[in-house]
Amino acid sequence: MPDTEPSDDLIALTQAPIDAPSIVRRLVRPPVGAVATFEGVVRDNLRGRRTRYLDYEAYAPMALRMLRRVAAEARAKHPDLDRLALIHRLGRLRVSETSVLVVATAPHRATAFEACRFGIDRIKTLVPIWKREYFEDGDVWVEGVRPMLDPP
Amino acid sequence: MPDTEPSDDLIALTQAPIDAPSIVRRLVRPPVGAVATFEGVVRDNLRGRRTRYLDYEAYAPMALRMLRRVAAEARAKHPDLDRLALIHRLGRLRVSETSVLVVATAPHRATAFEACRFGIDRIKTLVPIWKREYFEDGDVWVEGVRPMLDPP
Amino acid sequence: MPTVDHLSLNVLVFGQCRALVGADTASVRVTVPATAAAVVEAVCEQYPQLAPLRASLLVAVNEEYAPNDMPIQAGDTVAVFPPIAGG
Amino acid sequence: MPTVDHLSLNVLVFGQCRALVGADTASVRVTVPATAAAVVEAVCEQYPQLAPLRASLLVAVNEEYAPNDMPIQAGDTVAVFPPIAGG
Repeated sequence: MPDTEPSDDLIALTQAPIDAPSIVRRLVRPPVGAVATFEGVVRDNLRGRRTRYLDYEAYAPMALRMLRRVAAEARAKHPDLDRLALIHRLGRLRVSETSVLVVATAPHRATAFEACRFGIDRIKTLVPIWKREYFEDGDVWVEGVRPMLDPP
Repeated sequence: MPDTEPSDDLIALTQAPIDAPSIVRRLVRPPVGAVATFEGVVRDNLRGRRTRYLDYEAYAPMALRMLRRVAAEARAKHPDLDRLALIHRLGRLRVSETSVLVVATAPHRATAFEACRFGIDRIKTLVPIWKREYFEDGDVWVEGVRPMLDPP
Repeated sequence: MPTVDHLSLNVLVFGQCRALVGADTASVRVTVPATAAAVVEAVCEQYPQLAPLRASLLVAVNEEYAPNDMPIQAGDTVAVFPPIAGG
Repeated sequence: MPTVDHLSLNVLVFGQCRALVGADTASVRVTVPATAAAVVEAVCEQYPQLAPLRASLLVAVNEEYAPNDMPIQAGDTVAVFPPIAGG
């Protein structure tokens, strides 16, 4: 689904369901010993209110640019990172569907974990995406955050 | 493949390939918003020596007991952990095959990440498993560690 | 009013801003020299339904987050949107 | 040598210990009262091929890691193995 970046990272926004296993399979190469994966999935409630579905919307070209920046930041922090996938779903998502996937591969686990955690934390603080959450009895725009321009 | 524990955790030793996607699918329930996964995979080299395959061996009943202990420790540390999978492969593994899988699900990502990391770190310091690595030109028993009885 | 003193912008809007504007863009006029902050002011004045969000609105210029004092030039791609909520 | 003074154990061995013993268990006799450390001594004496590993060997009693001074009783399940290398 997503194109391969010059760095061999997989960076994408997609309207289609995210197929985490096929992404992982594409990333793992022989020198890799550790694969850390994070999936954000749609919860069935927001502070107790029962969720029916969410609509995700992006400023797509800027969001892709920011995803590429997150990948570059991760590589700067972790030179031994092997490959990275940063994929965000858009459109309507139901409970337990994957909204965001981050995969980091490395020779050893510390880098895989840290780059994966960095990836999702940075996506949440840098990438222009919004979501509207629909309940049985109404909807809200989910409260967002101001971007953090520099990596922590 | 693995039996469900009383706590609904998935704890297993298996000779068969580990099917991470099916494990993740079994774990994710509606209140879950975050899924952190770690896969240890067989690298193609050990300090530059080209690996052909590894043989993993366990003291199985004790290893299962220790895996259950790791799960209990993770739950004690993270009361909001939803479900946990701790699965170790045994037998002969080739390059890029998964030797160990840890999956942690939770409402939010901090717990999922921390429980996942805790799970693999504790497996490596508590579970009686050994591995022999075969190269083109010989083999070694991979150097192990003394167990750390108490969680960090 | 000589046109040289003003810049007409089709500002991209997203999230709740898009929903409140009811379109993909907000058309505004700002006096030159213009800044990111001036664009927010103009958008909130010309689309009063956005005014309650004013304090939280973000500006991007050419697909980069813009500080309040970022100068806006003719030809820039300008976007205004609420705090981000991906993930 | 009265049997009450000794305990005969079939010690489970794993990893490199199993490879060096060439079997799943090592049969040893230890004087009573016996400890985990005494089992390691007995195993290394009766299977000299294990002696080079002596300093690193671990003992489990009834599927729990055992400190050196852990007493060993008749009927205990005792295992001896090198440092662990899972993952």
